[in-house]
Amino acid sequence: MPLSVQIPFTRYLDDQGQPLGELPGWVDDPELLLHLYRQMNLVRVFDQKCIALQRTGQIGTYASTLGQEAIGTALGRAMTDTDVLIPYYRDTATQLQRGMKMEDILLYWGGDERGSARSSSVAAEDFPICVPIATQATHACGVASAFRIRQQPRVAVTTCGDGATSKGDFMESLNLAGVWQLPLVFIINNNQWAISVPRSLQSAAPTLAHKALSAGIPGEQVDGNDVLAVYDRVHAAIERARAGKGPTLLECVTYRLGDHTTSDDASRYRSAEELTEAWKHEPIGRLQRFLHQQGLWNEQREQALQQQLGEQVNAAVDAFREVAEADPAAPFEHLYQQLPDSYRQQRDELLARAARLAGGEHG
Amino acid sequence: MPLSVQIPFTRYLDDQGQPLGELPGWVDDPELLLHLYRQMNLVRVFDQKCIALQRTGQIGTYASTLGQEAIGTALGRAMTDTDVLIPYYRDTATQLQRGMKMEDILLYWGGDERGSARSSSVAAEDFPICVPIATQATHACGVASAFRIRQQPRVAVTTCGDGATSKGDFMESLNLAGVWQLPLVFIINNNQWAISVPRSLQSAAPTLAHKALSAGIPGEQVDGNDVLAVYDRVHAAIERARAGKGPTLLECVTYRLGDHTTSDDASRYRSAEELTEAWKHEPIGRLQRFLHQQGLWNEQREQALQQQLGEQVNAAVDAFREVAEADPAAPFEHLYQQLPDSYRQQRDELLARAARLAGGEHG
Amino acid sequence: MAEQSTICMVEAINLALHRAMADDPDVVVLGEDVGPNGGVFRATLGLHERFGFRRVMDTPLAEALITGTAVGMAAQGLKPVAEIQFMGFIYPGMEHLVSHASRLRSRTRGRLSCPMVIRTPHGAGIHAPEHHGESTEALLAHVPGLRVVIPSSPRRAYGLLLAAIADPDPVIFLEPSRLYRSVRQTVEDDGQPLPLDTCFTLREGSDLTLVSWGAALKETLEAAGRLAEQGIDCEVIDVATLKPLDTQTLLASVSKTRRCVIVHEAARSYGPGAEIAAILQEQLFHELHAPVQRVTGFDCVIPYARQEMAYLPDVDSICQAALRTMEEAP
Amino acid sequence: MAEQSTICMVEAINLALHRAMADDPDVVVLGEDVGPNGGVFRATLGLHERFGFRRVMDTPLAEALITGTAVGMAAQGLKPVAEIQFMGFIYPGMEHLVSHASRLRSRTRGRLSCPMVIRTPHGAGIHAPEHHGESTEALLAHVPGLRVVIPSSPRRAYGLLLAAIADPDPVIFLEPSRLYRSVRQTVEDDGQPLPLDTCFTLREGSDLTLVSWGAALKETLEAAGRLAEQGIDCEVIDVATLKPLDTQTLLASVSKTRRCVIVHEAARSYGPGAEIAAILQEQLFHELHAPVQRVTGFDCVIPYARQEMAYLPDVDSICQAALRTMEEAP
Ligand SMILES: Cc1ncc(C[n+]2csc(CCOP(=O)(O)OP(=O)(O)O)c2C)c(N)n1
Ligand SMILES: Cc1ncc(C[n+]2csc(CCOP(=O)(O)OP(=O)(O)O)c2C)c(N)n1
Ligand SMILES: [Mg+2]
Ligand SMILES: [Mg+2]
Repeated sequence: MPLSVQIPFTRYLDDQGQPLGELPGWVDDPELLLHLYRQMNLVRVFDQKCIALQRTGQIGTYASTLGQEAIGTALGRAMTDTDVLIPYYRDTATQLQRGMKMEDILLYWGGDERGSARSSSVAAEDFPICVPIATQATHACGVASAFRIRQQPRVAVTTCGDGATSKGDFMESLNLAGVWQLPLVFIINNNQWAISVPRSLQSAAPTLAHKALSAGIPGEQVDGNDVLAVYDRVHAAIERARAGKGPTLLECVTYRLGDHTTSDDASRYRSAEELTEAWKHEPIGRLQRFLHQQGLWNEQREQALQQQLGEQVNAAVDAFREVAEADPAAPFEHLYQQLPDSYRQQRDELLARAARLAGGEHG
Repeated sequence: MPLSVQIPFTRYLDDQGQPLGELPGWVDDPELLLHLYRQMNLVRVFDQKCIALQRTGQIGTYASTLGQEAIGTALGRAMTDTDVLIPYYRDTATQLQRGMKMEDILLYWGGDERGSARSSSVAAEDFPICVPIATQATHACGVASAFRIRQQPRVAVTTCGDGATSKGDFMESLNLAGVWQLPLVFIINNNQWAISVPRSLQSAAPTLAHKALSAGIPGEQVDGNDVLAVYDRVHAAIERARAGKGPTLLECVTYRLGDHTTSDDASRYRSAEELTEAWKHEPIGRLQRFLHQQGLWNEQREQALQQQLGEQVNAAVDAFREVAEADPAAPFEHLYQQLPDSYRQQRDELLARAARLAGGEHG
Repeated sequence: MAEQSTICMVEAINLALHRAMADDPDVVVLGEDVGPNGGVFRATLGLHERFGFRRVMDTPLAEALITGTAVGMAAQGLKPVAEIQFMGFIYPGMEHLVSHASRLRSRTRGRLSCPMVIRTPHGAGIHAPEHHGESTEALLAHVPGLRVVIPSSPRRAYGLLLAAIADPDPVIFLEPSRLYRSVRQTVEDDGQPLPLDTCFTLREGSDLTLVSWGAALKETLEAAGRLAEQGIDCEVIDVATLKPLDTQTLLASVSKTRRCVIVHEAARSYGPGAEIAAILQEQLFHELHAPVQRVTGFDCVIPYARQEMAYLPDVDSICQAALRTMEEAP
Repeated sequence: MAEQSTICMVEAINLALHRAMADDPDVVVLGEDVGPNGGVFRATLGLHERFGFRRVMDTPLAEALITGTAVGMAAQGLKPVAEIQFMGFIYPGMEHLVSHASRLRSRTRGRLSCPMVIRTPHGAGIHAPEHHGESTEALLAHVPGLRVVIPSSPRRAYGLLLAAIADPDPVIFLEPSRLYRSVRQTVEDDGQPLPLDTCFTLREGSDLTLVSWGAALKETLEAAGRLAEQGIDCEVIDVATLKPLDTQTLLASVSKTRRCVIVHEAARSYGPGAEIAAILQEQLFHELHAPVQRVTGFDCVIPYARQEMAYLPDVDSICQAALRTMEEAP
């Protein structure tokens, strides 16, 4: 029989937004609470817009964050400006919180590399979205190693999905972070599905936080739909890393309320009942009810917020639409720092093909 | 702080061969005990011969099993004929116990692929030695899956070193074995060193058996220098797998008394004291002392055994020396089941080069 | 009589998988999302329902593991057909392809072998995200002991996949995703494999040989049509199996036409076209009227969707190269 | 004055590493056994003692991790020099090389970059175990965004490694293990890099161009000597940087000699020689007197030690190809 090990699990609010016990001291800061609430709503409004833009052919395949807004929002907020994010592709919430412009995020999903170029000054050293699953974890090891080598009090934070925890890169990275005691926080967004593969077929480990045990580092679970819990635990892990106490693995337990991406149809492989049940735990309503109870929120404020967010997102979409065409030579301009002479002819051929395409010529 | 978890550790005999408590029932079988003792000695005599042959240029780089004879011997004995071994390169002891001929093992280390061709009938489906670290673990998953798919009561057993546990393949395999509940036993030969990298720099996990926790499978440690303990636990793990109860990870704690391979000089990176200390725990003397206590062994028997083993090994070396030259076209004969026509010319070129080499012609 | 239907390539692949699994209990399928979801392109649709979870296995997310597990299964005599979700995700499995799948037979002098298939979508042009448009077949074609096959029509996909599954050695089966649903053909479900190791001549001609494979054959055939209008009679060859390469068909064609243009999506330098050009000039030095030309993808990172199409060889580029080739005096 | 000493290639590499680390605090070294052990070939000898564990890091045994960690370090502006113990163990890192190291600059349109070096022993002929004799440089040379460099003498190893470390983009530095200790040269420790992207002309000649790189240059130069005795005046070019390829030097030489033989250890088909042959025939179709010939390793698995030497291009094969090439009338 596998040994049974109790992994810590943190939740502060129940689905109704009722505190389950004493709340951490920082919860007394209404500004922070309202910021988190506003930001989670922004993520959701923006997410819905992205899906609409994809449906109308204005951007390409897009990975929705529906139901997972708390994780990235709390995470982005807990990081300081000097920390570095090494994200995966379902990190819109984190990127927004890191100050990335919505139009850049739209550019990226719209199939334009410039989306990963124009980061905010905060995110200037952040990694771009990583598509090959779990590889970002090793890059995070490198970033955290650089901090260690240079003895900077900075922290690297990397994210991934539940599926990603099965890939060697993830486990190799946890292991290195343990041996080298890197200033590195691993966040798992366990949304229960890796496309159509359920969490139960991904690993027989009782929790994904158990993976930490194999690397000799602390691992814990947190209710990923409770933004207070996520913020509290991420913040603690980041400050622990900053203090030189090493890495932490944090599994945020949530649910992917949307399809995997806009190319997917989740109804093929999961039941309507499961989805209905999952909606009961979603994070925005939960925080909203808590704010209501605290007297920090009401219907009017809600309406004003939604109106404001809608406008903000629409403005970003306008800005996205106004971005100038990309330089057709860009694929060669950014291949090496300096283009070798022998590549000039190919660049010219590329320009000719691009011109034909633009001109609507044959082929 | 990482959670502290107690991993089971099994040891039956102390360094003096004194039982530490009650011994398992099967220890009452003198034939088995004497077999294990004889076999461990064979491994050591053969190992010394291999090193001598390497030093005199008769075989190539060779990986010694000095001090680790108990693990492979016990493991090979606990496997049945229908089980399949997926070994790594430090598995001479296991291969010998699986009935592989010494001359085949010499052929392999002598740089001849035929060493992996002519297995014993027992080992007919066993994998050849695997050089790329930890990759064999995934092959073992495939073998075990085949057993599962065909519903055969067979078990796959794979081995690796302590260093190998850091590589993705190992952890991906543990994880799959857990989800699919494969009839698969993972044996770690933790000899404390991966070439010059000590166990402590390989992982911060308190034991390597902790890796099992990340895959939701049972993990345990055993004194790898106590052949009784290894046999007992490996046997239990194999029969557990055969009974459909899933995989086990067994970490055998031992010490690499030799250099990493004949190309290595361990005195560059580890202290003489550490080595002297480690010799106190080596497995053959321990079992010998136990057998003495049990009245199963004496000086005369020892001398006869050593003489006999020496002769056996010498005979194998003679047989190895008498193996005919390999077919110079072999690299093409076994590339595909049938050589594509377009390869015939290259095969002829290879034959021509080989003929020039054999003839001692220029270049 | 075998059933015949008008289907697209991904349906032909699905048909071949159903057929192979029905005919041979040793055929098993594994990969990410190949089970109840039927694969992200639906190539494995219905297999899970029909053959059960024991033979149709959703794996954890780990391509080295998928590839290595297939090696282990194949060594046991199963015929695993593993799906890698996109060619851009095949690289974690490279160690198993280069160091094991291709070598198991040689390493054991024939005692063990590796009759496995890796299927994966190949090529750009479907406006998918980054890494979903790779065409790095050259990396695999360079590896001794592998076979590399790329179909270019539903019928060839059906027959070549059956052949790949039946083959006693490891086969990388690259499926041009741009063709998955864009062409329909009648395909007879007759269980008949097509030969591996053979190029297919799709169009006979006497002036010029156009050599291509996979999705780029679409533009290549279109170019042949356009060139015909200009009085240039092109032979079009679908290489289909890049490794081992059927040099005979290629040499026969080019020794007839004496001119050759190679078209492929992969990056040019150290790309698959180089080998074909090198062989043609080696073997047909005196016959060739013009240098063998290559029209290819570029030596840059495949651009994201917005600039993706400019990366692909277009009909104009092919025609231009053909015309340059024709300009050379005999 | 810079110190000058007569050293072998692995010592020259060690010298360059010491120099680079002393000159630039951003240079760090990581890999398996690179620390107190100084590397299994002793290339990193003394670095750990001199620069400490913070800059000279023994890693756990995981090549994907080593490669990916180097990517992360490089994105932070460090200049990591990672050692992969043998080229046969580079494959687990392929995903990071193909999908990340080569693309980080392009992906971020220059915001981040990847100035890293992967060093690894290259090639067969030292009677090491299986997988210790790989020469799969073509797999890397095909990848846009990488540089691939192979030195062939202690002096070039010193200068090219300094250049590779200083380069703002990822460089794969392949060290012919057969040359590690077999040749000695005076090397001045002057910190001067040699140019990347440039072939080196090792011997001038007018009748025939021999093109090679790495350890195979030994036999190539020997062949040139033997051919000279027969009155054939060979030019010998060390490609040195395979990616990006310095086509100019190659074209200039072959347009002078009009005949070319390419020699490499790697398997022939889809190997690096194909690209060079393809370019030469494309660009110099009318100048060439004879087809470009390739003398290479074979399209089989590199044999174990006993049969290893027959796999390698030998002086006779090179001479034979050269003579065949010379037979063609101008
Ligand atoms: C190496 C690799 N293999 C496969 C894919 C295709 N793929 C994209 S997302 C995905 C599932 C990921 O699931 P999870 O890690 O749980 O993250 P989620 O999308 O659920 O947030 C797969 C298989 C990929 N991007 N990279
Ligand atoms: C993928 C890979 N990387 C590197 C090597 C080189 N190498 C051979 S043995 C070894 C150390 C292995 O140590 P461990 O797993 O502890 O096994 P041991 O040799 O100690 O039994 C290394 C790094 C290899 N064979 N394969
Ligand atoms: Mg998920
Ligand atoms: Mg070890």
